[in-house]
Amino acid sequence: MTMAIQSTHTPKETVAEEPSAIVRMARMLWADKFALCAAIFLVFVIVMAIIGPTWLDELATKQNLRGRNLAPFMFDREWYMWLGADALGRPLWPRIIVATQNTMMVAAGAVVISAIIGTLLGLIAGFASERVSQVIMRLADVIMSFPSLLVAVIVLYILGSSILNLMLVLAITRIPVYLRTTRAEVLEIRQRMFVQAARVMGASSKRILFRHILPVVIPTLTTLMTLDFAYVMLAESALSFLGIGIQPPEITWGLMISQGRQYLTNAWWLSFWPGLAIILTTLSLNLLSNWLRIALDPVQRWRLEMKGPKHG
Amino acid sequence: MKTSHLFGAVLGSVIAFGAGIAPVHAASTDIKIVLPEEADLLEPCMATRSNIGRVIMENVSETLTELDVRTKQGVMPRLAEKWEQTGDGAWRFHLRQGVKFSDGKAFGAKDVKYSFDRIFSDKNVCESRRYFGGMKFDVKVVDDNTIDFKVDPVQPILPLLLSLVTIVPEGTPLEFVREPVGTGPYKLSNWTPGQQIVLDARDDYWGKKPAVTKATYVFRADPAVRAAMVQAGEADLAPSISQVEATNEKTDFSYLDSETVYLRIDGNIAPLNDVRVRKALNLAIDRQAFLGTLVPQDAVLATALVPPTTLGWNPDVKVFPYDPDQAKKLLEEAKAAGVPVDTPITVVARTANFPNVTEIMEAVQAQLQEVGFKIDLKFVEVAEHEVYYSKPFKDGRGPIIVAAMHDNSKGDPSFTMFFKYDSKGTQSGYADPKVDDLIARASAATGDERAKLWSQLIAYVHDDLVADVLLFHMVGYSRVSERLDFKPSIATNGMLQLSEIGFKN
Amino acid sequence: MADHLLEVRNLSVDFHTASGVVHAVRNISYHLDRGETLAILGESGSGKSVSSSAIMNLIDMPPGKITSGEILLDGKDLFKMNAEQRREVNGRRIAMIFQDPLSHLNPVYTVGWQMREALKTHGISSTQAQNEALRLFKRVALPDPERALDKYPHEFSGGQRQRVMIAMALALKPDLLIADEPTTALDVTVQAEVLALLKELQRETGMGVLIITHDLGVVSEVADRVVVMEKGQLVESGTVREVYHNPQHAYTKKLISAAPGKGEMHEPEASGDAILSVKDARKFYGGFEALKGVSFDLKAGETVAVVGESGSGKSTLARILLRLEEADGGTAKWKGKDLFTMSPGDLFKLRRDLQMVFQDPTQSLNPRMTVYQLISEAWVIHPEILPKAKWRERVAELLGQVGLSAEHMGRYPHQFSGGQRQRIAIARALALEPQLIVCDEAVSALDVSVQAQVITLLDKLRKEMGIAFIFIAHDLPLVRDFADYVMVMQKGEVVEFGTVAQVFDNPQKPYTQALLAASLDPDPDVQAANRNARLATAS
Amino acid sequence: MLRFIRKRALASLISLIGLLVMVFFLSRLTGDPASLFLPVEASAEMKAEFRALHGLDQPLLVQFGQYVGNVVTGDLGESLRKARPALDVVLEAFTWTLWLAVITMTLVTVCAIVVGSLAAFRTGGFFDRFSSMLSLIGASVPDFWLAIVAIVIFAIQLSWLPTSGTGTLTHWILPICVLFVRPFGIIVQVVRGSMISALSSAYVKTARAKGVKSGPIIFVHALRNAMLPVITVIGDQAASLLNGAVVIETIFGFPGVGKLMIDSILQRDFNVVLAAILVTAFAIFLMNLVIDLAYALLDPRIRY
Repeated sequence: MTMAIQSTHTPKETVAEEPSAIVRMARMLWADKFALCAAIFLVFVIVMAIIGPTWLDELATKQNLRGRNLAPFMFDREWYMWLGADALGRPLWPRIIVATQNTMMVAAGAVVISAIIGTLLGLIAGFASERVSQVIMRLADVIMSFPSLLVAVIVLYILGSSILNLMLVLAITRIPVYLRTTRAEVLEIRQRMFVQAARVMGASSKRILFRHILPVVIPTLTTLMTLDFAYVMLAESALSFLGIGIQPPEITWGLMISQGRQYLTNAWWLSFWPGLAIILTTLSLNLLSNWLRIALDPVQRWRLEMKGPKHG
Repeated sequence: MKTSHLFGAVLGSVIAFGAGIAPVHAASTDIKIVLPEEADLLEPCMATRSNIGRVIMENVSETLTELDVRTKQGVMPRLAEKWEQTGDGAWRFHLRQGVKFSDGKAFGAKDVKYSFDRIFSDKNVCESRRYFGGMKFDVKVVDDNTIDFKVDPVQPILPLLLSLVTIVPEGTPLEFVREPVGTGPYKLSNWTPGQQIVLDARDDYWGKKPAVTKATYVFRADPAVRAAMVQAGEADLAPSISQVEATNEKTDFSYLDSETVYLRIDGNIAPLNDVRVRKALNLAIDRQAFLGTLVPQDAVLATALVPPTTLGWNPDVKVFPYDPDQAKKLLEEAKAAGVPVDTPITVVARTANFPNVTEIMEAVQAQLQEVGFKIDLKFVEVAEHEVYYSKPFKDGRGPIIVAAMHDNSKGDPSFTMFFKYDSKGTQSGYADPKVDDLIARASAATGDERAKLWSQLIAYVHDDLVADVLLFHMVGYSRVSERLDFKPSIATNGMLQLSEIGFKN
Repeated sequence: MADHLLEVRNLSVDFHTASGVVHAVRNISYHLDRGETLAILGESGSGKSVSSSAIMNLIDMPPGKITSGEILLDGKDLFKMNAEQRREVNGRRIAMIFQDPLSHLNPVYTVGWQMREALKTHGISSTQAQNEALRLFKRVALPDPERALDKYPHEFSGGQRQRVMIAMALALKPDLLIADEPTTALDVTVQAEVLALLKELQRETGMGVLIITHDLGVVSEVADRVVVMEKGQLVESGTVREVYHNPQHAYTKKLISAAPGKGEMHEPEASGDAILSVKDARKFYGGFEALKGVSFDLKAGETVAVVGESGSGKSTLARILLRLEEADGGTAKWKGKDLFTMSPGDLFKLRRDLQMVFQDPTQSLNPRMTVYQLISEAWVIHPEILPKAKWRERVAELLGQVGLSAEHMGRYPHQFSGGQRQRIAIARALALEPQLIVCDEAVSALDVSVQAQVITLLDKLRKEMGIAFIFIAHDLPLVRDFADYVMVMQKGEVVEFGTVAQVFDNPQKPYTQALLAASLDPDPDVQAANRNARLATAS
Repeated sequence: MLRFIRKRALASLISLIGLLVMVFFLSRLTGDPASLFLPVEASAEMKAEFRALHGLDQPLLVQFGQYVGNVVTGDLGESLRKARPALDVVLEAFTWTLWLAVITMTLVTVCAIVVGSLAAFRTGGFFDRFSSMLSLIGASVPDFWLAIVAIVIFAIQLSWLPTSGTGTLTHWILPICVLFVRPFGIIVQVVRGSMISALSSAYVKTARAKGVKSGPIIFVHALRNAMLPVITVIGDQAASLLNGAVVIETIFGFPGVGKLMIDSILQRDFNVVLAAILVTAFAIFLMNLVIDLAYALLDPRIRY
């Protein structure tokens, strides 16, 4: 930090030193303690999603009709019983961890698929002729006003219920979001001077789109994707809750809430814990997305960098 | 357009704010009933469907006969006073006199004939028509109060069948109606779709005046909510609540609800075409363990697809014991005989088909896997379930078991056996000549002979054919406000006679 | 010591930024009396606006922090007042006008509403406010003042908006008017009018005026005294004449010497055929004719300056020549081929010969590419120019040519200063070895001292490489030192075309004369003479 | 203006036609309404009769042609299950949803603007941090989870409010409160962000230089400028409410269009599904027009 201060006083013809991107991001993350906690929590969730099923699948599916709806906080029992057990006596803690994988996979898959397709279409719509652009935009309108439940029922009926198809359903409904954002950004960026400069050099449309415009759009899209991840997770749980999403014996957090619903009055923990898992994860994603919005914006970045090490 | 009414209704609710949620009818003879789902229609000829029947069957629309389930007296007179079988198998019904429809018209034989004609009209698809599949009716009005039914083939249980046919006045549109007119003790006075249905007692009813003067039906999908409403005094009667909620002895009553849960086996496909495999399926399931856990304690383990109150129910047929070792042995035997027992079997179940369906099916899956079956459990929504459940079955399908629930509260197995076991039955997974023969003979028989044949069939299907995995005769729970005098019965599932409800003190 | 109207004593303000604490101003002191005009002169980053923000209580704290000093208004320290008292001072005692009136006027309210608000905030009744607003609009000579009150800011021209700002500032007859770069974004003729209006109003009201500017010309036109700021410090102060004629500090000297328009004028030397021959170029935007038939020739190694005020069509000309937009008529023969109708293949080849340097290097350089990527992109697109193995070497060479060093290759544009960025942009244009470079206001956004450096660089390149330039500018003095020919444009038409000497020394058209007259000379004596001459012709 | 409306209407019409075509054909690929309407024991003949009665036995293209023909004359067909015009069924449900959406969005808008503006005024202050956390949590909670928790607490445990359904005003409280949470969380954040940039804008500086008080600076100068992005988000949120808060309506037994939609989809009541889509699409089109008008009203630079 001391160096940086000096740099403002260094002679004119030298250039400000800058730490590498990773170090910068790490510093900015450190500066925002909420985002830091969120990031740590999300890393934990991702690790659980990866190792959870292989590690705990057996525990999570072991039924015990005599220990059904076991209450939580019985700390004298095995650790996995601390959050209680479900209607088949399966311990909730391992079940939530095992469900992490499906929940995360569906959301991640849907976000990635919709982001890729939406961004590509958005780039085309922003750069192609008015007519092509109109066709794409009307298509986006159609998808936008297509009730997502109907999409779900149609896709799941025709293709069958599976994780992949559920991803597809959610991805379809989210494409317009990326499409519109990307198009709006492209329309703005293509007017910028550096794009014109590239055209003056003779750069092809493809080069301009992918080399000049896309990198500028990506921070916005990253932020959007983080936010959308949370949205898709909620949408997935809502679908599972309505019984047209993931079907047992597969599990997701949304499905767990749905299954616990009938025991609400006498075994609240069945729905409560998975609900809490959803809240914490979406909250973390929202926090991280807010942080990203600032961290990736050169104009606002100082807010975080300023808060960095206090004795700079 | 009705929109303006609705704005009015919403405004009305603003005014009703003052009323709050306090029970407004605490001491009156008006009651409120909370049902799980609203009827799409209130069409009399669809009254055999439970969500319609619970509102209008015998309340608004009456039938010629009525099956008594409380005192087990069999078929009782309602709009018909008496009936007899004439020589050639035809039936003559003598109708009650002085009966009036709620629109003021007098009831007579022509209305009965019209009701029958309407059911068979091609302007509608009345559900009750399904009970008369393959029959030729010749309905003749003898005089105002006498009517002859000549049916080909001869129907020994015609009086029972007529308990399913609601009578509408002559001139009722052939298309479905939404405002039924009937001879019952109540008339429909208000129906606000999505909100409530109101029945008011009629002054000019022919029979005994019921205690309940006005019944308001509201609809809540969530069983916990229904139970809570009665508890909070928001409603007086919730005919079905979940077992979990049924904790109060004073208000919560269980009843055998005529629904039978079973696993329908498609016996055409290997390895399910092998009887040892089917027996192993049966032996692998610990039915007893479900009772009091996922299935109500009072549920009855099933040995037939019809409940014990049904004609010809066979007490000698015993439930398969839980014997995983035997099941494993049978599977090994079958394997040794070249049966591909390792083929994964798909178990298809319907979401929200019956209470705890996911948990029950997951438990069943676990138990079957325990003895060595490879089970893919698949939950589908209602439309897809129907594709697996009913014929035509898909070509090239793998071994499929369908979890389903069957309802027969009519007292006679003929409403079940043909559909589920006959080679031409729409949900039948078998083509067994002996079964076909027994069904044909039993359907045509009367009296003890009929009961005996049904008993034989039930034993054969269960013990020899091992046609399916019969699980439970389910139990329903009703929550009844303490001010009401009402006990639910096996009929409560499909019919809720307001006249059976009284008030304490 | 007698009380000055305003006295700033030992003011220091810090800002907390990403790279640590920046001392925006350090220990500066100045004063201002009634009826007097003080100019604060400085380039970007000098901290010249900070003290005025401190006076108006406009510094956001944090990130700003006033670390020392006091500001006395009629002897009373503003910093000792509470927020409510400061608010009362603002508008009533001290008013302020800003550089960019479009963004400083609330876009969603009518200017009349904003005028009345200023009055009503300080306790003037609605009807009175309405009358007063009307009177002021008349006073600042806004056309059709009654209707102007009901218009929104975007419905005015730049000069009119500044008049609105002035009217609003003067609403409560303040004792002190702070004008922060009040004419920077305006055309020279409009600038002259606005400055004249300010002086006139000052004479009427006797207020003190604190004018903040980077332009020596503005200083010499309006100020009595000047303080010069550099990097947060006050380096020189005195009367305008003293400072101009006898600068003490090295920085002041540099500033004065960098002022354009005093060097040798070029005489065109190039001979031979024209490489570019534009005939009757036309461009329409809807029904609006932006270019009404422009023609000129350009020989190899020659420089044509295109000068005109906003809306003259000079940038449109650049854009159609580079095919960023399509011309609607005319021809432009580049070595015999019409580049308006060229096939895409030919156009692609042409891109090598014809390059452009844009106004704002911050925007014309992709922020997410390194200097190496920016420059070598030329060879990615036109691989035949240079084999990949030699790229690094050549980038280093080009950077050297524009006065940067090879080690800058891996950096990103935002790590450079404005002048350095424009050098990178020039290096990028050079990478294609062009024969003609179009500079669209290429130095307008730069500080005066940097402007001079960039112009020197361009001059060097022209001499060494024989590159021809089309140099677009709105400022006449700027092109005087650099161009061979000057083309003056107004409303899409060429008003006057001639060698530099012809146009500057002997302008033929009234518009050219007006432009020249409106240009402000940094020498206060020359400027005073000009002004008197202008007044003489006007009356 | 009229030209603008016409242009927008045309674009919407094109999308709507595309939507109808897709829904019409795709939904008919998802199974047979006859076997859903009739009991499983019903004979094949009965099912055939049901199909004939509703024209479902015709080739798809013929069905589509007839449907389009009817739609043009304003007839959206009969519900396959309810023996009444699909449009009546939908409008009835839509009225409920409309009320719910209007009340909720009004509350959300007012609360979010006040909270967001105050948070933006003192960025980093206690209120800002508190409301930011609150809004973030609000935007993160699954509404169905919140709904069932709210029912358990307020209706079942405390018995303060009715569990579900309609009838009195108290029935509206829980659904509105639950629906309030997520849009509120989202809009507060947008208001805050938008207000922060508006408050740091040049014209606010001018206002401060004029001596304008903080109140008018926030709510008169900055707010009106900050409203444009806010209105866009309000529109998005309102649109999703108008589409029917399916889960909430299901849980609270609220007879709105979302519940109707899911029921009709599951029962394959095609005509009702199509009518519901048409009605909501039209309502959303109108709402977008209103939003465009609001843009023009708020910002004089926008003219159509």
